[in-house]
Amino acid sequence: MRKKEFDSIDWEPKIIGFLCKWCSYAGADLAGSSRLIYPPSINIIRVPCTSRIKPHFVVKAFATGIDGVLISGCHPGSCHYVNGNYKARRRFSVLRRLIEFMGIDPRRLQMSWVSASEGFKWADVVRKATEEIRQLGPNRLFIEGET
Amino acid sequence: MVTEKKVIDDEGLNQFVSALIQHGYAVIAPTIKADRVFYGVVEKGSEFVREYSNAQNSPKDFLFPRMEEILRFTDDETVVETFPKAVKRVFLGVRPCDAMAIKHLDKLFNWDYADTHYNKRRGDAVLIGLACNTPKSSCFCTSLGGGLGPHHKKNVDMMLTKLDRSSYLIEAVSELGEALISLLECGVLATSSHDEKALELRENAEKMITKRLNLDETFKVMDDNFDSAYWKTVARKCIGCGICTYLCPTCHCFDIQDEGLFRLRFWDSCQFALYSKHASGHNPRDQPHKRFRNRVYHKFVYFKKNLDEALCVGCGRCKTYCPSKVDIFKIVSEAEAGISEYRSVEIPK
Amino acid sequence: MTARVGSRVDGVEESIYKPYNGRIIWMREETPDITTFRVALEEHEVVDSFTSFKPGNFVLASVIGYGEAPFAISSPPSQRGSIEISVKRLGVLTQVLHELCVEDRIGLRGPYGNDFLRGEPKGKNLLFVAGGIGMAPIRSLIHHVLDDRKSYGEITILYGAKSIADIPYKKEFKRWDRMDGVDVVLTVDPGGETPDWDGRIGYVPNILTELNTSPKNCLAFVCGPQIVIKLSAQTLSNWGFKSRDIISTLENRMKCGIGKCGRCNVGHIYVCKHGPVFTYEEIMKMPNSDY
Amino acid sequence: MRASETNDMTGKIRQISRSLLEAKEADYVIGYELETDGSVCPVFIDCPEEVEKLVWNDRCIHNLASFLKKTIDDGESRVAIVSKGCDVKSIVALLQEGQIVRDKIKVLGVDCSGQRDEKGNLLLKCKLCRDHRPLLYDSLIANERVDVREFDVDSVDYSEVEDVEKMSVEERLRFWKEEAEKCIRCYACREVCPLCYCVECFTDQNLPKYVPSTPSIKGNFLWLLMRTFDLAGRCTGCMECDRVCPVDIPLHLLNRKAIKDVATLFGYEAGRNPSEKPLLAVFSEEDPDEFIK
Repeated sequence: MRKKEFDSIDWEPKIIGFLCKWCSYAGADLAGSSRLIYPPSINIIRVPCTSRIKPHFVVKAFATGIDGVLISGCHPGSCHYVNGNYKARRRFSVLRRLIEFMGIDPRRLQMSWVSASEGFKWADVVRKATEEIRQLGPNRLFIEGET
Repeated sequence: MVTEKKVIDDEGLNQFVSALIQHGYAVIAPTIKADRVFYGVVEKGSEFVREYSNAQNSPKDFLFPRMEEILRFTDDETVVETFPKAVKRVFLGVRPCDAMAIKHLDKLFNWDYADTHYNKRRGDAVLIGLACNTPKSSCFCTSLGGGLGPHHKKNVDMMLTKLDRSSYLIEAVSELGEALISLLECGVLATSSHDEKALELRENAEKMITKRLNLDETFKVMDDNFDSAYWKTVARKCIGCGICTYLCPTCHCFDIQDEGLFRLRFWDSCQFALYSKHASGHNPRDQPHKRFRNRVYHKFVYFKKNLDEALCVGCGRCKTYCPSKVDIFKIVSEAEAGISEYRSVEIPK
Repeated sequence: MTARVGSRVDGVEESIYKPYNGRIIWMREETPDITTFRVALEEHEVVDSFTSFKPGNFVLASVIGYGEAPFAISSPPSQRGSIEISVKRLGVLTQVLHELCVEDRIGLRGPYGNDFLRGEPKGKNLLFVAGGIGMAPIRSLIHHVLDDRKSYGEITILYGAKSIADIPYKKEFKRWDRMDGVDVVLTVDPGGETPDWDGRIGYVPNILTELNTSPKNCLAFVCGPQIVIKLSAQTLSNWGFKSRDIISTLENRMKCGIGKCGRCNVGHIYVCKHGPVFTYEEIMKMPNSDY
Repeated sequence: MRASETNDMTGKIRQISRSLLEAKEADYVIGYELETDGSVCPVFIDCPEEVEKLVWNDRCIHNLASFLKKTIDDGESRVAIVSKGCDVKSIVALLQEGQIVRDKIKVLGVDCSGQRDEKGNLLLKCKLCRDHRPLLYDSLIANERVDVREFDVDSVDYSEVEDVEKMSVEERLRFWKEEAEKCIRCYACREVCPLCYCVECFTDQNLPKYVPSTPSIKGNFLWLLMRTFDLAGRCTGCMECDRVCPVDIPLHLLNRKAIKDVATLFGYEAGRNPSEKPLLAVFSEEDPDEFIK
């Protein structure tokens, strides 16, 4: 994947969104059906629950050049599997500090609680995340072919 | 072949190194890195460490590197070979055991098929040996056959022997060495007294190596007792990492994988389970002791059967850097007693 | 340019790991997870030297970016100009191979290893026992034998698969069965049959015990999962087959195919260089806890 | 450690081991054996006669708990194991994760006043150690000269980790990419770790492939990152990975960073209490979530 030189205005970050299918995916669907405008930088992967997301997925995304990862699930207390989001919260708060320690800007990994009725909040979360990651610039962790 | 011999001092050696660099040679010699001795490229003679038993790595790191790109695929799917850049290199300060290890690698990488990547890196390399006057307690090179010993010169192009605090006997061994010795401006022609001193140093160096191993007898004992419980028992201490195989100067196993548009060859170790796992899931060496046994047998039985040389040079690196200090000499030399002791005992769990 | 084919020790500026550019000219989906590819070579000058293989040899097929793996050649040497490999979907590379289509490129390296003809099958009765994907090398040998049918005696083919859908080369089995002097026995593992299945039901080694082929002037070729080889070889030797006349292949993990990368060893034998075809006599001499 | 201390502790260990082996309460004893150059290495003692090999001095660095899970794959054999305070924390962590059966393991706890490397200076893990007396044992080899007072929790010194945290993000990335470049993927850090017992490590999987298995900078960087995450909330800081690394990558910085985070975020410490559930297997409503929008 060739990386062109960018200035931060017109460059569109590439963000992977892991959305839990019960709440956030439905919220994103609602945002779509109510014609809300938000940046097309997000590529959504539907998961049964945020606790299904293995931290290795997040790290693999960064390895393949993705600029940001957004994990979104049900609000604490309303998880379809009762405590999935609590476990994910604990898991990714540890991961976030670890990638920060090793030199990956923690703002590239974001997490949010969006319920099925919060279409507006979803659009807002994506807008804010895209803006923040755009400031960070493209993911230049590894130069291709650097052995 | 008249082998010209000279005696030079430390300064002469430094001058020799800078002369080599001026003539376009990259000089690789043992240097201090993070207070350990490693083979590395040196810019000037003083970086070449002369008081050490053996470096942690070996010339294998430069002839058969830990990872190299062997093929590159261009966008229109044509295959482009990536050969190492031809660079004139001198390996300075190669211990006789590492030199014998290079000879084993030459043999393996040209067994029927010529490994061009290895040959290109090996072809232009000049080996300047450094005799061992104070072998370590873990060395046992004298029992590995092929005349190998602390002052063995057969596998190098030139040989350095440290006679006393600051004078070295330097002699050309091969034609390549002959050509290079002319670069030595200073230094005095060696006399017979220097030769006697060198011979005396050689004798007591060989005496310092107390570990003895009868190679043929060990070969026979091991060849007949592959399934003995002895191997499971001695392997318990081994944690199954790859340090011994990666730091061993003769271990040559590798893996080839594609990453992006590159086909990469990199070190692999028979101590890892994936090394011999079939696509069907069956793994002939699924248990740690089978993998441990495979490394010991490859060095003392298999390589001997295929290329009639033992694949160990007795440098002691695998014991020195092993997390559990597994001593291959102890295991192999005590194999006969150990195996007979286990013939009666039921295999321990 | 003859040194190109797996260059021997002659220092030609040719990396032995460089694959030739093969192009898929024909594909057939044998079973849901086995597909046969016919690959032709683009470098015309090496075509005849490359395709002068013998049944039992293998090639290392590779797809750019996904790696390389060894596959037995399943087409007969008489099919000039191209080779066929049957690929079972198991890992990364085989998954990608199954997604290729005609005209796509496959890298080929080889042919490596020894062949079945070292057992001198000429003028003898032949018994083929195969299980699963082990049929691929055996198919090459059967076609080779049938190309010159009269110089061989009675032929018996016993093949077993997990289920009916998993039986590859169905048309060829039917064609072979109709030939005179050729007896084909197909079997599926218990539970893999359907009501209208007319073949046998049972594991290959068990069905083999019922065949009772006479060992006189007969060679047996056994190929398939390790358990099939072990049990069938025992049954055959009980019938009086000399262990020299039972020929099999060992399927170890291989990377270089030329005896350098060190992983396919059984004892001191490198399966890629000294094999993959071994007589049962040789296999018995190998350390049995190492394969 | 004075000679008198080593002799009587060695004597006690031998005496207890001999009684265990003779009474068939343990199939074998894992302990330390003297090497020619004064250092020690692990040894497996099968029969009472071999007990004389066992020794205790201030060079017993290895964490023998790493042999518990891997070489004993059948789970039936009863093992006696000589363990210092830090080793026992690994045993407790294995108990927390239900990997070993408590009554199959006979822990010979040893009071430890700190181990020394071949140059004679105290190991880093011993300077930071708060477990001079093992917190769990079947028989204790006591040593009055070792102060076994209980330390207070927040006096732990994370200064080394804080130095790296003070760097900027770019400096840290460059620092860890330089360290990653040295790695030769010998996996000694994985094989020596008592808590790395997965049947198939994530770096060996290829469907899907998370981390490149080639020793490239990218592959090694991700290997270091994910290895640390997989041990977060489980690593007890025995720093064996740091000791065995042939290219001296400061792995303890990574693991102790995880230990520090886990302590500040959740007030949890691995290997403290055998009945406590592992950190990432459970949750609490009051977990911090300031970074979640």
